[in-house]
Amino acid sequence: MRQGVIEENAGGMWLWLLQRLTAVVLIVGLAVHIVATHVLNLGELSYDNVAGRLAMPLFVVVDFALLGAGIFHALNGLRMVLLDYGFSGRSKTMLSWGLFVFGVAAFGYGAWALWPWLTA
Amino acid sequence: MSQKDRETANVGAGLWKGAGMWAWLFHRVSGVALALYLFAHIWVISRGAATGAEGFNTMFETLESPLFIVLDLFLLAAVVYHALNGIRVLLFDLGVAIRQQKTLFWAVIAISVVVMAVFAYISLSFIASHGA
Amino acid sequence: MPEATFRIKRHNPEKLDDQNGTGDDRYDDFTVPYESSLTVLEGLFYIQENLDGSLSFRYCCRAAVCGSCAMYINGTYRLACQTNVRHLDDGPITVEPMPHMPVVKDLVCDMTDFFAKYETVMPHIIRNSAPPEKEIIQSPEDRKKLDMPVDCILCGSCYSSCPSVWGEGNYLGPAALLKAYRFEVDSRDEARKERLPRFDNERGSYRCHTITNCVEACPKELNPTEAIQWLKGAAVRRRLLGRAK
Amino acid sequence: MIYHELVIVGGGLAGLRAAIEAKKQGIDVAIVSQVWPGRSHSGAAQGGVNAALANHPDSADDTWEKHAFDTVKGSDYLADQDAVAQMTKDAIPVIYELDHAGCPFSRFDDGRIAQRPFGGAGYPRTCYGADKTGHYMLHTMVEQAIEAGVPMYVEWFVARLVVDEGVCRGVVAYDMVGGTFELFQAEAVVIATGGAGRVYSNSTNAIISTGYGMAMAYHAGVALKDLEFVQFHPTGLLTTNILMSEGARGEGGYLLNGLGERFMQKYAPKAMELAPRDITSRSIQTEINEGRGIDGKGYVYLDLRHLGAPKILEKLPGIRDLAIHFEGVDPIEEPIPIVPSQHYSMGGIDTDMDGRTSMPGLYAAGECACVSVHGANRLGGNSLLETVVFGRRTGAAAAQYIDGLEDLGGSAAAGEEALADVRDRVRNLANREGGEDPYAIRAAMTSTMKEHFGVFREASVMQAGLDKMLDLKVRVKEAELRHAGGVFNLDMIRTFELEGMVDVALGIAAGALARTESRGSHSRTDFPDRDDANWLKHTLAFYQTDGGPRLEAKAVGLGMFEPQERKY
Ligand SMILES: Cc1cc2nc3c(=O)[nH]c(=O)nc-3n(C[C@H](O)[C@H](O)[C@H](O)COP(=O)(O)OP(=O)(O)OC[C@H]3O[C@@H](n4cnc5c(N)ncnc54)[C@H](O)[C@@H]3O)c2cc1C
Ligand code: HEM
Ligand code: SF4
Ligand code: F3S
Ligand code: FES
Repeated sequence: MRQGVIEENAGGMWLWLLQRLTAVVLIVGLAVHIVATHVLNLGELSYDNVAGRLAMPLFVVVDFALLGAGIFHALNGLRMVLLDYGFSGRSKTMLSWGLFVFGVAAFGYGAWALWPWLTA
Repeated sequence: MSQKDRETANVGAGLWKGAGMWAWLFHRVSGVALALYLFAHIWVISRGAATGAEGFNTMFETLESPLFIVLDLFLLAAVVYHALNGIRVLLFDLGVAIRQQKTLFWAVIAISVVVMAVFAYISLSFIASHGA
Repeated sequence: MPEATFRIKRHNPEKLDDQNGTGDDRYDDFTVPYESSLTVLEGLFYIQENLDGSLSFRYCCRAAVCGSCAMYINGTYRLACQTNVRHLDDGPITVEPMPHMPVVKDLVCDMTDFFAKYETVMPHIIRNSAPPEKEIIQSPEDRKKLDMPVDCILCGSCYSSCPSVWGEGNYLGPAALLKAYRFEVDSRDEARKERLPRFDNERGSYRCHTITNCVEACPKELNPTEAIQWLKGAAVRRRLLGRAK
Repeated sequence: MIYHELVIVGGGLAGLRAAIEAKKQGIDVAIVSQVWPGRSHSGAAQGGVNAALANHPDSADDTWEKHAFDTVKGSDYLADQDAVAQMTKDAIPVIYELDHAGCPFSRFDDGRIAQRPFGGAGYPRTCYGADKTGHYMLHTMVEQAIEAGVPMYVEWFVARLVVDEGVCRGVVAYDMVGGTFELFQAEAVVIATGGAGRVYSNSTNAIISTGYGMAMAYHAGVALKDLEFVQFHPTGLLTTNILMSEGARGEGGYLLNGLGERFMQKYAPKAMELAPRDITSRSIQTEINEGRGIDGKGYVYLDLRHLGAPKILEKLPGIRDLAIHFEGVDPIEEPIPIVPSQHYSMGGIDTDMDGRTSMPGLYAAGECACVSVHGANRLGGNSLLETVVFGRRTGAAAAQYIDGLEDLGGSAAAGEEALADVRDRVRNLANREGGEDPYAIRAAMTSTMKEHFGVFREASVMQAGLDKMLDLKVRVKEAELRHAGGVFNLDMIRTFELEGMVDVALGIAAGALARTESRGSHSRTDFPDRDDANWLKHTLAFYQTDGGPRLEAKAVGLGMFEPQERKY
């Protein structure tokens, strides 16, 4: 195979490893999230209940972790899917950067949305 | 493969006999669905946040309508399957049980079905008690 | 005398330019009589000798060690020489080239990419120190680690079965990665940085989604998935934990 | 036209080793092979490769001289002793070299290369990798050739040599995938095309072991040596003749007749099942002929059951798989039905110790060559050794020859002529209407060789066989090609091969009929004794367009060991 192909695709270990690590975070985090939302009767879904929960330190940590891990896992997951269908060279670079920028923006937006609850 | 090669290549429908293909396909589809949902979720929640308490509660009302509860169930199915199969994949990553992949796949399906049945029961009784 | 019907997928590259441009693709039925036992390869020879001299297929050892005759028989990867028609279901025996591979002619696939990728992973031992006067000592336990990967006959079944290969022309595929593994686990191999980048990249081990079609397909019952996962782990151990190997 | 300084025909162990050596010497060398080199017949070798490493506890005082003695004795004194000495001496570094190249030999507990006993050897000196030694060695060698950067023309069938005024200057080959004939110009050519087992219908050899490479040299006027010596392996599977390695007996397997006796007691009381192949095959054949086969039929049992499952699974996993897949018998539970089967061609292209033939620029190595290190009977484990030892020497000698040439390039005219000749041949084959069916000829030839030139030979039977072969030679000239298409044309390749096979088979037949003695694998019921006074000499066969070959004699290289009676 062309040497170029190898160089162009160097690394990958970090993304692979992070996909696994975020999966573990997600599975733990989602468990807490779902149990808290639907099983433990913290009450019906309502502004007050949610607000109260969101302000608890445990949930702050869980929610931020879920947000970050979820965004990474989802976007890197999408990238994995797309890479299987012929993204290479320039299109691959653009895809990676596009997703990165989108991810940062989504995290910022999500964090901005979570922020008021902390201070509320 | 060139376009011409692709046309002449043999398709090999028999490959779908293996559980691995389905496990992967479902994982992929559920993963992409979840990814799209996640961003919808972030957007909805934060919009709710932006509109304050009142808007938030109207949003919850919509979300508690039967339509959304059924959609929720699909979402949950995706999460449950993706998570369980994710664990299956993580086991392979550790070199564990690769030869048992078929058994594990059916275990994933079985557990997903059980979990879904429980949730479906809860949700349907929720719909029933709240009326449509 | 019992008979077997062979339903063979045909393709003729010299007819690619005809009106329909498909290379005269079709299935041909042949009836092959036999005495007590008949392998698919023997059946193909019977057809080539007696019924249709234009039939093309690969062969060599006829003893399941050379990897020439991997084909798609009744929807399963098999070595034609190792497959006895008595062990197949009744009804016609469908013989097709390996799926998702370019076809040269009839049952012969184009293996160019397959071998090019195999060569990419530096499929040879790498030593940095001077060799000893006699053999390099290797314990039976260390030798045991080679048992699985050295049995690969490079037949291409796994490669043809892997969806990651179908989608992405540059993915090394299970066979090449299994080869990389074969040398990486060899206690005599001293590669540190040389081979690592060849498989530890986004067209290498990380393109594998543990679909395990390769494990199901391998006629030698090898486990490329295990090898690939080991390689991913090896990269982590080396890059992150600084292990020499 | 394609140019390389050195063209190696054949990518088996011998061809690969020669190519690597020439490359090391800075020669522009390329391999041209009918199959991807890693698919060559060498990969089918199971049992192992001999070298006096003295790793086995029972072989601490083994030396290359003892290895040489066993080889010469095994050859029934027909081997050239200087060549044997060279091979057994080189064996040791060659095995270490293979180990350093990564060949996955099995190991003893102390981490050294494991060795097992083999037929006809005084010491356990056969190095092995489970029962897949050839596969391991072949892949190691392919890997070395790839690393060395040897270009390989894969799936190119070489159809003939280019000879310019008595000097070999290249080959004409059929590009199977491209569908055309091309001319390779070269300064020298090495033929490494393997054995000719497929001239027999009951062969353990790969389907491509047709001896066509031998025939190419033969047709170009180079002599074939000692063709009459054909090895019959004692243990081929009953229905397919697929080999059950000698390693199975090396690990302790028994041979049982219909009465349940270990009949080797009668024939080789000391060596028992580990007598040399010729003796063991004759013993089995005698049991069968005298009605003591299993149920009185034409086979006996190879019994491994007493070895136990763990040993079979560890040491003979490949044998077990083959028996299960091809005979439907699991050796852990049942004895394996076996028959003696054609296995190896001791004879071949007449070469010296450096692979040189009588034609300048033409070299040969491996099973297609006859150096001769196997004489009248090859010991198991010596032919893998031969391929690497003489492959290396041949590559070096060819490189040296090329270095010594004054003006490179050769004449294009001879090449174009050869190319045109091959194209004519194809056209003639294709245009013939109502000609002979090549596959009927092939079937008649292989069964004639099996019936008339088998384990036991006798004048009247052989004469009848020779007559049939002469008739087939006439018929093959009338063979008709039914398919003249370009790409991957098996019909054409197999018909080409057939023309060569008939001539090689005729060489075997003529040599066997002429040699009025019994020696090694050549066992005549009408001349049961070895006759050193008249026959301690090689047979050289020269091709003649019509009829059988012209035979000549060549002296045997003696010196180290005096001929003595062979007893085991
Ligand atoms: C079943 C079996 C088991 C054996 N086990 C042992 C053993 O345990 N120990 C041992 O020492 N020996 C063993 N032998 C013998 C040994 O394997 C062979 O003698 C040896 O491998 C021959 O190697 P080679 O390189 O000469 O030829 P091969 O490996 O036969 O290679 C021939 C090459 O020539 C090419 N070729 C042929 N014709 C053409 C053409 N016309 N054009 C282009 N290319 C061509 C082929 O593609 C191939 O690459 C065994 C043999 C058999 C049959
Ligand atoms: C709940 C716990 C989860 C676990 C254990 C998990 C696990 C995994 C694993 C191991 C992979 C890699 C699969 C591969 O390499 O082929 C993966 C892929 C993926 N995941 Fe998750 N995941 C989880 C949740 C999520 C969530 C919440 C999303 C979406 C927001 C998501 C989206 C994806 C996507 C898009 C892929 C790529 C799919 C593919 O390559 O085919 N996952 N997941
Ligand atoms: S791993 Fe198995 S399927 Fe793949 S090439 Fe090797 S032998 Fe064939
Ligand atoms: S089928 Fe392909 S994706 Fe991986 S597990 Fe096998 S290489
Ligand atoms: S012909 Fe060699 S594997 Fe089938």
